[in-house]
Amino acid sequence: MRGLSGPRDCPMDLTLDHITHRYSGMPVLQDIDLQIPAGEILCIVGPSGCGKSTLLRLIGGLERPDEGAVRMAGAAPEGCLNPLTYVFQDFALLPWRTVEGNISLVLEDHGLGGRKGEEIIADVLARTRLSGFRKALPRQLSGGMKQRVAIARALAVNPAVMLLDEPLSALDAQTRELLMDDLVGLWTRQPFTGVYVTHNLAEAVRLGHRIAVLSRRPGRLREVIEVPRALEDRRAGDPELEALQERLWGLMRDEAMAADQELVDV
Amino acid sequence: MRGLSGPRDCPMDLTLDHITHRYSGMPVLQDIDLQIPAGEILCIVGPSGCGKSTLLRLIGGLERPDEGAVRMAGAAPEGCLNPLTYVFQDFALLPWRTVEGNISLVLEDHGLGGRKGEEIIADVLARTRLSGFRKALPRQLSGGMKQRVAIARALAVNPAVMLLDEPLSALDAQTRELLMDDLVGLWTRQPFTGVYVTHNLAEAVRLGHRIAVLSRRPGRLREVIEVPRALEDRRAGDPELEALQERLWGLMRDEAMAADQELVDV
Amino acid sequence: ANTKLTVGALRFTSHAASFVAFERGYFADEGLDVEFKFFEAAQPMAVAIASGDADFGVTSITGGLISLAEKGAAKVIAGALMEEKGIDGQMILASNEAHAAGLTSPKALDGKSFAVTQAGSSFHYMGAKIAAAEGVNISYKPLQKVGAIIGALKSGQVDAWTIVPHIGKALVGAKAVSQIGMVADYLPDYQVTTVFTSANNAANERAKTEAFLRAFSKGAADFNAALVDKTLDAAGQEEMVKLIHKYVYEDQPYEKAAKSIINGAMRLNKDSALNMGSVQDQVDWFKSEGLVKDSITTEMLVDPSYVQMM
Amino acid sequence: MSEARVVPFRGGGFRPVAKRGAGLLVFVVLILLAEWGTRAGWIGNLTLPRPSDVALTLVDLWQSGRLWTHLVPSLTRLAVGGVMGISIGIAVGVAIGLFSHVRAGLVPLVAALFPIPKIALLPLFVIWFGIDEGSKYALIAFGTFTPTVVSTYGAVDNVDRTLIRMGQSFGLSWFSIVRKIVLPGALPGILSGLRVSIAIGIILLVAAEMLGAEYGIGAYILQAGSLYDLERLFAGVVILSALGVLTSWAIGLAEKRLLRWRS
Amino acid sequence: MSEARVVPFRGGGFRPVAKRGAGLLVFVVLILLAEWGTRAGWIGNLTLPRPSDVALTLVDLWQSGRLWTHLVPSLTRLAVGGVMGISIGIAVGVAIGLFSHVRAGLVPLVAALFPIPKIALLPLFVIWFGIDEGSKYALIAFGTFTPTVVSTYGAVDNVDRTLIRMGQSFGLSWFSIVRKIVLPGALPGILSGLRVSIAIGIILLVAAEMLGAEYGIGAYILQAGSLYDLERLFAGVVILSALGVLTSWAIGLAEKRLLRWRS
Ligand SMILES: Nc1ncnc2c1ncn2[C@@H]1O[C@H](COP(=O)(O)OP(=O)(O)OP(=O)(O)O)[C@@H](O)[C@H]1O
Ligand SMILES: Nc1ncnc2c1ncn2[C@@H]1O[C@H](COP(=O)(O)OP(=O)(O)OP(=O)(O)O)[C@@H](O)[C@H]1O
Ligand SMILES: [Mg+2]
Ligand SMILES: [Mg+2]
Repeated sequence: MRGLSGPRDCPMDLTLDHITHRYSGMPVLQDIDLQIPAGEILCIVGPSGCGKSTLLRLIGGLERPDEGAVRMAGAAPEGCLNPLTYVFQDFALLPWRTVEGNISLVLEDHGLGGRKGEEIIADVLARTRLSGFRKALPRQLSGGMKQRVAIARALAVNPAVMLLDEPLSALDAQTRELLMDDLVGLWTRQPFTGVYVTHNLAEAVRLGHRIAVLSRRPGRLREVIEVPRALEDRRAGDPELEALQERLWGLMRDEAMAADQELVDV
Repeated sequence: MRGLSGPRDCPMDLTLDHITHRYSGMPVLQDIDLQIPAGEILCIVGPSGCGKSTLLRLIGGLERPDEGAVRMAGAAPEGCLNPLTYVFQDFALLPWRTVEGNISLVLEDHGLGGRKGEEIIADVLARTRLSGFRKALPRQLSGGMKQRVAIARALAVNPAVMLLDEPLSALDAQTRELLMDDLVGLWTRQPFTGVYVTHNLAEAVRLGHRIAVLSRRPGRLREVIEVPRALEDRRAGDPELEALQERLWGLMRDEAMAADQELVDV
Repeated sequence: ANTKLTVGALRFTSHAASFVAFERGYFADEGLDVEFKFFEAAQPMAVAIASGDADFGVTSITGGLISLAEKGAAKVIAGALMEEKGIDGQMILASNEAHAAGLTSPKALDGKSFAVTQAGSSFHYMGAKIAAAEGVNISYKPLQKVGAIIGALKSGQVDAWTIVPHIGKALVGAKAVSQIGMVADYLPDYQVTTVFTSANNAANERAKTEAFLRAFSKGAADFNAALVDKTLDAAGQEEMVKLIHKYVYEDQPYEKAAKSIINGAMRLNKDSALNMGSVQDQVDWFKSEGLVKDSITTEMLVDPSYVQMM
Repeated sequence: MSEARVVPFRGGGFRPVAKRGAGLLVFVVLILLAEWGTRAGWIGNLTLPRPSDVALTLVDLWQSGRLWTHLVPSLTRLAVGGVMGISIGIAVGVAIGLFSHVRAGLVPLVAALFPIPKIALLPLFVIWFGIDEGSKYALIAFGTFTPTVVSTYGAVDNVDRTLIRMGQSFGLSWFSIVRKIVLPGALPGILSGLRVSIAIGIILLVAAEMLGAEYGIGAYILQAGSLYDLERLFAGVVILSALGVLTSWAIGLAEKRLLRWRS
Repeated sequence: MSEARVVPFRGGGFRPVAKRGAGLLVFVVLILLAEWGTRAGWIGNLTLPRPSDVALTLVDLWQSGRLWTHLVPSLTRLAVGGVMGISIGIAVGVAIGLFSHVRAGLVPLVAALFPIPKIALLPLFVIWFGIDEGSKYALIAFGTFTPTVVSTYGAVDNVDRTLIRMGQSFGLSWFSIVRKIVLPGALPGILSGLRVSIAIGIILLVAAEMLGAEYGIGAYILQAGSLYDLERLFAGVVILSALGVLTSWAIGLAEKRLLRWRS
């Protein structure tokens, strides 16, 4: 059977090697050095506009770094159609395709249109508890369901690394809570490698094995923090995690405030 | 000097009297009975689509209830231009007016265009720490700053009651944190009456004196919970508040999940 | 097999020669298989000859025709209709309003508006010639279509116009407009319409072109005999009118149409001879008005090898 | 505490809805007014034709079969010319939307072609395409081409770029992205542009039939106009207007079918 | 561990940008081609005029002062007719956007008027407004009216309703809401609609000058067409095209000034 990249069986690691990036001269990321080991979720937090999304785009090859390079080492898992796979903040579902059509979209180009594709679709829909919504159109779904479809689509290509750019920040607080549980459940049943960008420190301490803190623009790596406890054992109100979250907020508060007060001058 | 409605000096209370509302036959709110005493913030939480925004529109007179009535008793505070004043989720700033223009918009119709208006604008901008951004256009501001402008605008009419519909849910988590502090600060310096609709239980236990929990659509009042501790004494990680938040989530979790999985059928 | 030919025509009595030649089989006798293509104004016909959509056309000399001839696309090869003293020719008309206000003769045209279809049309030429002869200034109103001009003249939107008699007499008869003169008084022997074809036909299809002109001339002779010289008896006349009615005023009852057709008969050139003097005068006028290039000559316009030049 | 007042209502409004039938009423009233005026004489017979006479003319057109004599050639011209102009327009518009070089080269050209009056080019078209159907097709094709190009590349520009980035991030081929993301995403904009293009095509029928058309609604109108025959003129205009409303309705139907996925 | 590969780049593209100058290049190349063709003879002199001759004609028009003889009346007609049609169109469009009854009554009427070819109405306009300037103003006014109405009420419909609810929630008067929220909010849509309306106005110049105009760019073009004088025909078309590009540029300038608040 197809399996997601586990920490042992399929070690594909990513290395960010002195990444620096500029947009029309303005430095956005400066000298980022990071290691993303297989089977772990790395959260990236930082104030608005510090280059988190840019960093994720660089990792996935959607943007070319001005300096440095992103390297992948090791083999992609068996049956992997797309080693580096994104989940986007705004879901990025094709509104004219049904749930299953949105998933088959990423299989068709690999000649997986037929029964093989059917199997994969059924599998990922079951894992995201969407089996009853196969024929629904995106407009009929709530935000939480849409993001579940996007996650199912990402799972369908059996990625080596999942790149998640604030996947929950377009959802309301309650749905966010529900989806965090889902993500933890997915990882627990079948661990995957993930890079998870977020503004939300609660999410970071809940989902990250490690948390990378970026400074304000130009984003530099300020700190990488290990989160104690296994993912499945973390509970809301856990004093150790609360303390970690407080510590992170202490690290970032002033910069967040400064970033918020910045004028977008045009 | 103009003063916001405090609990003692300007007691204007709102009473919701058996409110029932339908949209083209579909019941949205059923038999809501609520009391909103002066000087307190009432939070309203409930699953998606349960009618929270509708309820707020009914309170503010933007919608007419099918049955029942919203009554106000007592006098509005001195210098009050608009007793029931909204703060919207998407800020609702006029993009073609500067920060001060957006505030003067709500004064002009009351003949406060001149020096008197200038004074009010300077006052509310100072209170929301926006004095340096008078001439900025909305497009130059971050989301958090925009919502601060909207709050300043609401303060400018010296309302008897502030009606806030998920004022922080369009903001990122860090900005949300900053603005919660701001709101607590504003209330502490000069207490106001507020109805605060949110999905976010952390916000509710942080900002509400009481929390009204609605059921799924058709929204009924399930419970009204008193929050212990004064607003200014609440801290993240406070075990009592954490417990309250857990209890609220326990009350709502199943309904939130059911609401999320609902198909919007067209 | 017969040679296929497309002949452009207006639904005017002045085009009768083609209709007669067709109906009486003169074209067929020459081995020509003719098909008519009808136009609403002279100028598009010239373009159609140039584009090869029509082989022969009969129409007045317009600025457009001269321009196309200059570009080597069209050639005048024969004459068709001509003003002749003693035969009712084109009339000068005024609107009833203008007439009531004193426009009773071409002398009073000064400052009046004069309808033309388009700049560089034969109406423009006639108007200019009349104005020059009377020493008056007139302004030209281009109205694109004969029908539009009639409407404008009836409702007094324009003051004056010239037109062939089969239309003019009907209008005057209905008291819709007033007649104030005759074109022939200003332009004696005016070569009103000519036969023209593409330069290619004129130069390289000699047999075909000559055959066409022979049949055409025969038709013209029949027409002249029946309706201009009236050498035929009443039955012969009626037969001719009936033939023409198939093409002209077809939407009107025969009695009404017959009157207009008989009234409007003007001399068609015998043997399709061409009045070079008149042609020269027209070309000169177009040049003097700046409507066509100065470099143009009558040699560019006319191929004199087919018919007799007057 | 003083007595309680009910919160006053201050919402509503600013959301006008088209009511079915009201439009019809306006038409009926206008027609009745014109009928009354022309009968009573306070509208002169040169100003407006009597609506009942226009109706009779239409009925007569229908019964005599001349309606089809005129309608069939016009519809053919509209269909052939429209299909040519619109399909080439969509192709060029998509190319402008996709390729920088095409955009750089063609956008200014299209902008310069847009304000050229098509009637002005009639004599030229006759030489280029012949006086028969060719020039008529070409005129309508040219007239529908420019607005289609503009609306199509606008529609391609408006396709959500995050969807395209998504396609790239899943390693879809360029061709797959165009076929499965760009084209369906541009469809709403293209369809709504079609409305305008077809309306322009109908308007151009008259211009197209100015040269050498004996039959056709445009020719019928032109002839009526030059004869100041107001009944026939209005009858022709009514037919074109009905044609326009009909095609717009058909596009609305196509939108409902093809764009069911829109909320 | 196996050797590390660099992540391949797979983004970019699908964001064509108009490069200045490239458009100019296309024009220059096309003109040079036409020049070469007409000189070498593989483009017949009936098919296209020589571009240099067109340029000479334009220079001559300018030097002889006849450019102004033709341009001034045309611009006057465009200005008077356009201002009438556009201002009434904006007023009607705003009314349709604000009032249910107006919308119900007028939208179908406007939809029916839209596909009516303006040339068809020319004879009627001559009767109604006289053969002089009146009918020309009316034709251009009528032609610019319908597209302006459609774009204006679309723009009013697109004004963010939450801004209007905000105005109501602060107790602003109806008139204040219209003046301070609805109209500024509709301005971008109205301005971009103006582009189309003015282009249509320019196109209609030729139709307007078909009846009874001695001077005017449209009359000049028509005359050139009837004389089959391709140099002058193209010179006239170039002038109209330049006029269109110029007004479009002016509106772009107005947008930059008035809509500075847009991102
Ligand atoms: N394509 C681009 N062209 C030019 N500048 C860009 C581009 N994308 C991002 N930027 C700029 O680069 C900076 C970093 O952007 P980025 O989106 O990576 O930040 P972020 O950390 O994801 O912000 P947020 O928290 O708001 O999502 C910002 O100042 C942004 O304006
Ligand atoms: N103007 C309207 N017309 C018809 N139905 C409406 C209207 N406004 C809201 N509804 C419906 O009424 C129900 C309640 O809507 P409301 O916006 O009050 O819910 P809510 O609790 O604010 O939801 P959310 O948490 O998503 O903000 C929903 O089912 C919604 O679809
Ligand atoms: Mg980002
Ligand atoms: Mg809501």
